[in-house]
Parts: sequence; structure tokens; C-alpha cells
Amino acid sequence: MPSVAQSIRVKVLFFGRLKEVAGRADDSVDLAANADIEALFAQYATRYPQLQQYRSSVVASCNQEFAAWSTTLRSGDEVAFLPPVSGG
Amino acid sequence: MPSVAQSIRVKVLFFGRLKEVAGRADDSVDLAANADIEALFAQYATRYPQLQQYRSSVVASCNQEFAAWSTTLRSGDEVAFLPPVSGG
Amino acid sequence: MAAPITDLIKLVQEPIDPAMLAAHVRGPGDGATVLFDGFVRDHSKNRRTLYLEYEAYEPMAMAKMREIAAHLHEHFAIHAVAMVHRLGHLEIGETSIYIAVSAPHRAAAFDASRYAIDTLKRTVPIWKKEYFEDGSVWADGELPPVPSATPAPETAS
Amino acid sequence: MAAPITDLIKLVQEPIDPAMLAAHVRGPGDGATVLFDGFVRDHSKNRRTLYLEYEAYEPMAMAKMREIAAHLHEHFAIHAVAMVHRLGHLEIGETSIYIAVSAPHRAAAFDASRYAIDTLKRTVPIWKKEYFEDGSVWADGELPPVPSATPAPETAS
Repeated sequence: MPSVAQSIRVKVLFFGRLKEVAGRADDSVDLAANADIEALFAQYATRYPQLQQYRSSVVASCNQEFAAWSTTLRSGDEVAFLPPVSGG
Repeated sequence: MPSVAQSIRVKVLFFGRLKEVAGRADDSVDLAANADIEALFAQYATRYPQLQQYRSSVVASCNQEFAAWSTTLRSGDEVAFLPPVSGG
Repeated sequence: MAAPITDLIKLVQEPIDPAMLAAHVRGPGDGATVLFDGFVRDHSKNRRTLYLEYEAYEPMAMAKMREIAAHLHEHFAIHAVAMVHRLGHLEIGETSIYIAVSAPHRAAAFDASRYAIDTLKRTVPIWKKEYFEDGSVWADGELPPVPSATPAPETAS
Repeated sequence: MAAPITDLIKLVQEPIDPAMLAAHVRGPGDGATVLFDGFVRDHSKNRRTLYLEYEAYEPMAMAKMREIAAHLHEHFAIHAVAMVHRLGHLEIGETSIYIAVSAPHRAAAFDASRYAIDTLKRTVPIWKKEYFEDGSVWADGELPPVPSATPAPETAS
């Protein structure tokens, strides 16, 4: 785990099949400062290897707005991993 | 009036403002055999001169189907004079 | 050119019941209905409308509405159509025309609904008289397209 | 980007009441409402559907639905919008999404209704799980468009 000075804490949400693959709907995680959403996903894909296969069919949001994978995270951000939407 | 052998009898209907101009909703009229819808309208325009100004904004139907002004009438036909439609 | 049995095409004097029409068209294989509700506006060309009167050439209007429904089935992947026009005296806000179209998928229902109301307004012999505080006028309308030559007529008697 | 006060945007667990939504959007200056009713089909890809479960990322779904309503007001000459999506367990035939759009003239209401449902299906974070006799699947969906570069983020704390 990174030292306190170098780490940020973000809230993470999983929806749809991602929630089933991760076995959880939400999490709170410590990351290195300057980590982006891509790095956050990679960290979960290490923990839940099945997640990796969904990478190309997932979009991410940061603070309830769609966000690029390269978005740099800040402490307190709420990141969600969203499979293809099927409302309506 | 034409002789019986040469005449046909048609039913005539007026709608919308034409009904007001003609002062009637329906009529039954004798016409020369081979008369067309144009001739029928002309006959009413003679009787109700105000009708003439509507000629270009009227369509006719024969037996409840839109019909050309050159349609030759037969005895028993139901002709209607229809102003621009405004349902909906 | 009779409309399929599932369709409901009517001219009525009494108020239209939207829930009944929406329920009428819904089938278990459908996924969407598009409903068009046309009702009386409180103004027309900057004049305050008091009420409207609708009249129709009823048998021909019914025939033309059935033709529209038949066209919808031929050209769009829809399930059922309900199309009801009210006649007589209508107050502000009262529904004059209600069209319900159901389909397995929404695109066909949208396309069919729009075709139906656009065509009804151009071709169905119904007329609207607008009553204002200082008089009344027959609404401007559209002149239906008419065949330019005489089709072979049916003998009427 | 708040929607005007006349709009009604909701996520609900209980059945949707179409008559209430239709009444909500109708104003005296309007002449038409277009209503879109999306409900549960009895089949999906030739399999018999038993029921559906919908889930949402609720605060973001609400934000995206409000954005859609705001877009409608900016781009179409409409009066009001009601847009309600149901979540949880839905039986065959039950309404999952209902959109009501009112306008003085029908073209804007049609265009806005279609834009609303098309955009909702592409961008609002809601997911549908289909239950069949022999199992369940998350429905195929659409991947929302995502900014390719990072917008300047708001500081979150």
C-alpha cells in the first residue's frame, strides 16, 4: 500500500454483469496519487481476472459523468464501471 | 328540364362553408345524361352565385371516393363537394 | 380494404378514452406503443378560441381512416392501430383525435403514428369551425389530392 | 442544467400511471402530445421471457434524463416533458418507460419524443436482466459515447 502522503481514496461502483463478476456493488479503494481510471480498472482486473474480458465493453464515469479512461482521479471521486446500457 | 329518357338523378352533399353558402346540406338533382361533376357544380353556382368563388378550393367525391371534375355521373351517384379538410 | 380485426377505427360524439385505446392495441408480442393525442388549443392565429365544432362526411371519413390503417399495416412493421376522431362541440383541452399504434419495436410505431396523423389531416373529410369571442370561421385546411382522370367507376345501382 | 419546473423526471419502483403523465404535460396553449409507452415483450431473440429486472445507477440516470429533457427544450418547440423509468421486477406487458411530450404543434412533439427515447437507450445508465425458463441474461445494450480526453474535472472535496 502506498504511503498516506502519496495515496488517494476513491469510491467505486459496479453495475449489471460487472457487479456479478466483481461480486460486489461498491468498494472504497486506496490508489497512488495521479492514478487514472484505467489503472483503477486494472487493479480490479488483477483481483477479479474475469473482469478483464469486459474491458472493451465497459465505459466509466467519474462523479456521475461519463469519463475518459485517462481521467486522473482525485481523493473523494466516485468512479463507476458501466456495461452497455439497456434501459427503455 | 331534360326529358326523362335523357336525364339522371344524383344525390348531392355540401360540407363546411359550402353547406352555409348553399344553405343546404344535401339535395337530389336531375341532370342531363353524360353530365360530369364540373357541370353539376356549375349548375349550383348558377343557383348560388357565391359558390363560384370557392370552385378552386373545392374537391369533389363520387360515391365516397375523391373524384376528378371530369367524372361522368350515373343515376344514383352520391356526389359531395368538400372544402379543404381540417380534421385532426 | 378492410382493416384487420384488431384495429379500432371510430368517429364519436362523446369524449375519447385514451386508456381504452392504448389497452386495445397492446399485444403480448409488442414492446412499444406510440400515442398521438391532438386536442383543442386555446388560441388560433393570436385569437382566443372559445370552443370548436367538428363535422364529417361520416361514411367517407370512416372509409379514409380505414384506408390509412390498412396502409400502416402494409408499410410498417406494426401490430395494431386505434384511431378515433371526435365530432361535435369540443371545449379547450378536449381531445379531438387520438391515434394509438403498437409494434414489437419502436421505430415502426413512430413512423406509422406520424404517417397516420399527417395523412388524416390531408385526406379525411372532417372540418373544424373555430368559435371566437367575435365570431366564427372554418379553419384553413388542406385540399386533398384528387385523381386527375376519372377512374373506372363502380355502377351505383 | 436543471429541467424546467413543468417537467417531471423520475425513476420509480411502482407501476407507471400514463394518464397522470399525459395530464402533467398538457397546457392550454398546446395542441398535441406524443406519448411513448415502452413495455415488456413476451419474448427476446425467440426465447420466451418470464419477467425482467431493471437496475440503475440512480443519481447518474436522473442526471442524464434531466439532460435529455433540457436538450428537448433547447432544440424543439415543445412545452413540457414527463419521462419516467421503472426499476425492479417487471412482468410481461408492464410499462418500463413512459415519455410524454406536449407542444403547440405536433411535429416538434414527435421529433422530441423520438430523440428522447433514442437518447435514453444510448446514454442513461439503466440495465435490464431478462429471465427465461432456463436462466437469465443481461440484455445486449449500447455502449454510451464517452469523451476521449479528460474534461477539466470539478474538485470533488
